Amino acid sequence: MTVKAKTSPKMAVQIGPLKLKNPVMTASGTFGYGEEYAGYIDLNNLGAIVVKGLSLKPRLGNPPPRIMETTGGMLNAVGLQNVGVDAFIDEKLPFLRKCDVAVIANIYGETYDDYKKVAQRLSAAKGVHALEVNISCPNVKNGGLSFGADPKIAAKVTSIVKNETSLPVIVKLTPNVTDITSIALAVEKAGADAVSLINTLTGMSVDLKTRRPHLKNITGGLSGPAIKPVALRMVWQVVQKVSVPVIGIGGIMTAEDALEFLIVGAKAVQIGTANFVNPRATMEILAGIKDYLIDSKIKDVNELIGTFQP
Amino acid sequence: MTVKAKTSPKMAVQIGPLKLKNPVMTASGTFGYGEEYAGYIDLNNLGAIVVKGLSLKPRLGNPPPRIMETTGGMLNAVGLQNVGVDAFIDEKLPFLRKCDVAVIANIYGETYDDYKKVAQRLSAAKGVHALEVNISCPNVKNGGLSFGADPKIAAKVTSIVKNETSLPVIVKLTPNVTDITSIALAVEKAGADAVSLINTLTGMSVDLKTRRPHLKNITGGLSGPAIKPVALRMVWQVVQKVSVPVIGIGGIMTAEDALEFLIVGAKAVQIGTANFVNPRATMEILAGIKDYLIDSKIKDVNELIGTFQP
Amino acid sequence: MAGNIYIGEVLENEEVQENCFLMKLRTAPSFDNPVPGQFVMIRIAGLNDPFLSRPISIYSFSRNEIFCTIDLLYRVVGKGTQILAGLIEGSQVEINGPLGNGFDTTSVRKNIVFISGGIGIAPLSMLIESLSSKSEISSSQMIMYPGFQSISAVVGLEKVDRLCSDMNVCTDDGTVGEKGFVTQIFKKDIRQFKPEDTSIFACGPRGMMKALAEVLNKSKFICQVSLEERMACGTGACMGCAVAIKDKEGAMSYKRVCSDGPVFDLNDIIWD
Amino acid sequence: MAGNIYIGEVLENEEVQENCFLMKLRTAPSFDNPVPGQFVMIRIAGLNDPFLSRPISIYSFSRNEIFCTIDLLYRVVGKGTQILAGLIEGSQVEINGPLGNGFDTTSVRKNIVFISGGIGIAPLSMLIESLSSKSEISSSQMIMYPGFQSISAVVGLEKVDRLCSDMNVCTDDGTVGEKGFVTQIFKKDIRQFKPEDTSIFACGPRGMMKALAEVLNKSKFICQVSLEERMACGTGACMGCAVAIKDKEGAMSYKRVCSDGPVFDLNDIIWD
Ligand SMILES: Cc1cc2nc3c(=O)[nH]c(=O)nc-3n(C[C@H](O)[C@H](O)[C@H](O)COP(=O)(O)OP(=O)(O)OC[C@H]3O[C@@H](n4cnc5c(N)ncnc54)[C@H](O)[C@@H]3O)c2cc1C
Ligand SMILES: Cc1cc2nc3c(=O)[nH]c(=O)nc-3n(C[C@H](O)[C@H](O)[C@H](O)COP(=O)(O)OP(=O)(O)OC[C@H]3O[C@@H](n4cnc5c(N)ncnc54)[C@H](O)[C@@H]3O)c2cc1C
Ligand SMILES: Cc1cc2nc3c(=O)[nH]c(=O)nc-3n(C[C@H](O)[C@H](O)[C@H](O)COP(=O)(O)O)c2cc1C
Ligand SMILES: Cc1cc2nc3c(=O)[nH]c(=O)nc-3n(C[C@H](O)[C@H](O)[C@H](O)COP(=O)(O)O)c2cc1C
Ligand code: FES
Ligand code: FES
Repeated sequence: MTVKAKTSPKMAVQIGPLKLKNPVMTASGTFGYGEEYAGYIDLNNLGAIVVKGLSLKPRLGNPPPRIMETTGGMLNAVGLQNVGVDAFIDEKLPFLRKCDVAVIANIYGETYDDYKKVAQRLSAAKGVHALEVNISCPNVKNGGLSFGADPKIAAKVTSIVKNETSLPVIVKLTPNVTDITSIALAVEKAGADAVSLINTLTGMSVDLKTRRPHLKNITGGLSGPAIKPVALRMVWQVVQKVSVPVIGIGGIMTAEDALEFLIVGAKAVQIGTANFVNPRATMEILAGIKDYLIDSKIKDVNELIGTFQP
Repeated sequence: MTVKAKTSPKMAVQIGPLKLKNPVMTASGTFGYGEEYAGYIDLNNLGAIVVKGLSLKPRLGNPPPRIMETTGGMLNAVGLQNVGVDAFIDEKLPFLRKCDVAVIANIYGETYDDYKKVAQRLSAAKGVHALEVNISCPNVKNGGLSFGADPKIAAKVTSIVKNETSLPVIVKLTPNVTDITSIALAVEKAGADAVSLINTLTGMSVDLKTRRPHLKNITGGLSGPAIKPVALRMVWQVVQKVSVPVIGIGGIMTAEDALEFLIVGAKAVQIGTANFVNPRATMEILAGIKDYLIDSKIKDVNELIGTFQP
Repeated sequence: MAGNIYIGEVLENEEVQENCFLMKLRTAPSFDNPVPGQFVMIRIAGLNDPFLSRPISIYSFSRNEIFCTIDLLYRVVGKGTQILAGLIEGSQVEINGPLGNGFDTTSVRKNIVFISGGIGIAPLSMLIESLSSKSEISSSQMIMYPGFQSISAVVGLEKVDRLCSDMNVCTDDGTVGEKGFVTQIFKKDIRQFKPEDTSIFACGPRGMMKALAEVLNKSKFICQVSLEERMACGTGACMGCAVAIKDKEGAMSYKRVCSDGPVFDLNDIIWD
Repeated sequence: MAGNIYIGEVLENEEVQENCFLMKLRTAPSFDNPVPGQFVMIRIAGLNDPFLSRPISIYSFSRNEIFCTIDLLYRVVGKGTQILAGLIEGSQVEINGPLGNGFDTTSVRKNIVFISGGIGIAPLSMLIESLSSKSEISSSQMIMYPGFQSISAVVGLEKVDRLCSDMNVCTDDGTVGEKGFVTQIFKKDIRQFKPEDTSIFACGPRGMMKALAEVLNKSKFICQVSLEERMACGTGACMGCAVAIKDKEGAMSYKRVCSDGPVFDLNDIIWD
């Protein structure tokens, strides 16, 4: 057996104008505002922290029950409970500013104007490195579907945010659509610096004792390893169509899962639900990616990205 | 404790013009032509048998590997390998005709004309009780999407089949769409006697050793309990919109799963992937539904259907 | 008192009562000393079915120089607890803990009343042990009302029995102790306790807590209750375990059972 | 010989070689007598992770009046086999079997050659036992070529050792027996065997089978091989375990390893 020289491979990746130490970031809504996991891992070792979705005003969120386990995943209908953009800047950002890690603010609005104002305020604050625009949330005005299900509306949100900020803008796509590539192309054209996908698949579950939904909100977002095959397929489809960087999200639990996304062409990955069951998941995934690169004699993670052989 | 009188509840359900002994049927492609499971269960106890998708000509199917396990599910890209409609009628139907069970032929075409001819031949054969029209298959002419992703095309396929047959026509919907209710409404308007949903979600998975897809076909259909929350949500959405019976499919492994579908309003359920891991799944589900009805003092399964309290 | 991830080795896992198990886990000495009312999230590493970790209160805790021992008392109610029950000696589990804010014992009053429903005895047992070890508290101050469905469900009284001066076991069906819901039995005795002089600690199913709130009816009793809610993360990140709470100004907001609780002031809880 | 669902109780589950386990299962007497080459689909009832059942060849089988005993010899290569390896005595598994079409032994020729790669020894061991019990077959006719990666992988020779007149163990690294791939070692000896007088039975990884096909090169040898393919149902329903096969007229079609096989005539297999 030859002893492998464990020279650490280069891990930095570039998401448009945003440079990340490594391709492993956290997914919005699954990592709080960072602090919650500071006791478990060294936040500075993350590629980036994407914080919980921020709205203009603080949001109470949906009444409980909000979560339910499913086979290989979970449903959530948290309803974007968050402190609001101003409290985030005042109370949460100072902690994150002290970390040496890229901070990405996930933003959410009920109207075009909401998106505009949230983007404005975050762009004025110090310590936010990029915006991730969540267009996957249900919008009552649009027939129960979401901003993200219509290419025109998705593009409009994108250009509104782009106009307000000089920060890199990542647009986060919903999987609950017939053709995710058409949405991806639309937001790319509207100026998105990158796209991230997927958000949760809409699902539901019923309590047999009461014949009521397990979630007070009736439906919720399905996340976790159950959705990984769908996420990977969509990422691969989008990678083939757009030229901006694609961030892969959905059911990533292990380094192997993350590697699949990188191989099909994602420049980075976000770890979501995995944090809940294993608060150290991001670090284990990062270590596993490095090991794979070393074993495969690849010196730079960028040389692995997109090497899929269909 | 009072002794429960185990008087068997009434289980018959009506799918439009088609009367079934009970609401538990098998899902196409997961139960062969029935024979494969005759040693495991008494086929006569099923609500119906839906046979493997039939095309006009025999189909070789896709090259292997065709399946891959995922968390809580599996991907398949069998590619509709089947004996063709004529061989089905000659070789497989005689066996099924001897059973006292409703036989539903799942049909598939690459062109409108294919659907027409397959429907014709099956309608002329004795022993087929209904047609289930699979419009969820990729159609190259339609930009890589499927017949089932476009309400107009879905409606056209439906009326073509309706014109050729006096058998009840069930249209099977794909979940890979933004708004499944619009497709359901379109096929209802075009004359469908019932709709069944969901078919598989499109997914993929990558072999890290070779950086090739696990499936030769690259993408495949995701089935199994992983998709159940999505299936249940879609069934509930469709039930609220259409007035024809809805058949629930997707990740049903247990009686509890089946009951969730019935409660949100499915008139019947199809059991798919569960047959693979437990060839007796249908019978266990049927027994479990009966037990639930007895425990809940419900004398007829139809009194349970649609009793969801959102 | 802050959570972290540990490997726990099963030392014992015994069915102490029908469907009720006592699991002794051995873990690293770096495990923080828990406060009564804190809990752990437990799972089998790598297993995706069940998918989420399960929250279980710490029933008892001890340490020596080389390891810590965590006792969990749990009832088998579904898949997750079923799998826990199947673990044999030597099996490994992953534990995240200690988590949450336990009971506040900084200023307990003269009378200390414990009210539990079913397996809700678990965190109270640790609390009673902990209070008993305080020199300023004597067993004569401590009165316990443990409620169970039936005699076959009585569990977790071993340690607390000799620590409380008064044990008022009750069962819904009267098969042992007084017959009736524990909140009703307590209500019969309530005149014995002067509200200003009494601290109440309670843990049990939601229905019991709500009944208790009605019994106390915003009197001057101080009542700390430990709540249960479905959890995903246990660390405050997912916002999944929300409970409606009134703040000082009376405004409603959703607090996290895992990290704002699980112990809350009964008066602050908004019932629906 | 037709499959059905049985509960199997683990009687023994021993690591007989690094990462290789021998599991003895006790099951109901109604389990059909298997033919060598048949297999079972095995899973833990109710567990969704891993999700699918795993196909494992029957290594040995016996019955008495009250129960049947099924032996499985398996290598731990992933999650499913890892979980099997963790089962202790008394655990229960669900088995679907016996499945597939085993080896055809109706007209074996004078020389009987067995070629195995790794754990592919499992079905051949049962085949050799079965042939040995036939009065018309003597051990002098039976020649075995078991190949392994290394000495630490040698497994499953206990029973066959004394049943074959000739044992040509080989390892890829030469740590025991001859050094080289088993197909190469067999090739060196091939002149000893007259094709018309020889029946070959083989089981091993795909690469080995393909190499064997090249060695035999459509000669008059009759070679039955047992193939492996990922399986979902094991019963012929899902069409998942396809292998490209030439029919009499030379046309290609996809056959199911589970129910058209797993044993095929090597000459009929189309390699890609
Ligand atoms: C802070 C906290 C401490 C707890 N301490 C203990 C303890 O010491 N001993 C003990 O036996 N149990 C305790 N529980 C409850 C325990 O977490 C649940 O019984 C367990 O998660 C059920 O898992 P399961 O897979 O067996 O059941 P499931 O199949 O998940 O559910 C079975 C039933 O239990 C209910 N349930 C599931 N999860 C919870 C939950 N988190 N809280 C309340 N009900 C739930 C479900 O609604 C369902 O009715 C505690 C819960 C919390 C939140
Ligand atoms: C008819 C038949 C008989 C078999 N008999 C035996 C036996 O007696 N002893 C034994 O140890 N193994 C046998 N196998 C192989 C065994 O089924 C696989 O090793 C097992 O399914 C792997 O499961 P896993 O979850 O541990 O690994 P996974 O995590 O599923 O996979 C690990 C690796 O094994 C490969 N693999 C997975 N499933 C199969 C499969 N069905 N066939 C071939 N490779 C596979 C994967 O591609 C991967 O490289 C047999 C297979 C078949 C089809
Ligand atoms: C509890 C929870 C809350 C979430 N909140 C947000 C959010 O605020 N904004 C957002 O864009 N995505 C949110 N998501 C979606 C995740 O960021 C991620 O896209 C999704 O969960 C799929 O990834 P996973 O399977 O790794 O969790 C949330 C997911 C969960 C489970
Ligand atoms: C191996 C396999 C083959 C299938 N073939 C067909 C088919 O021929 N026609 C069809 O309409 N659906 C087919 N399906 C889809 C199923 O009928 C069902 O809609 C889907 O698998 C979801 O249900 P399940 O999760 O219970 O399996 C197939 C599914 C699988 C897994
Ligand atoms: S369980 Fe996640 S916030 Fe409480
Ligand atoms: S495994 Fe299903 S047909 Fe062979």
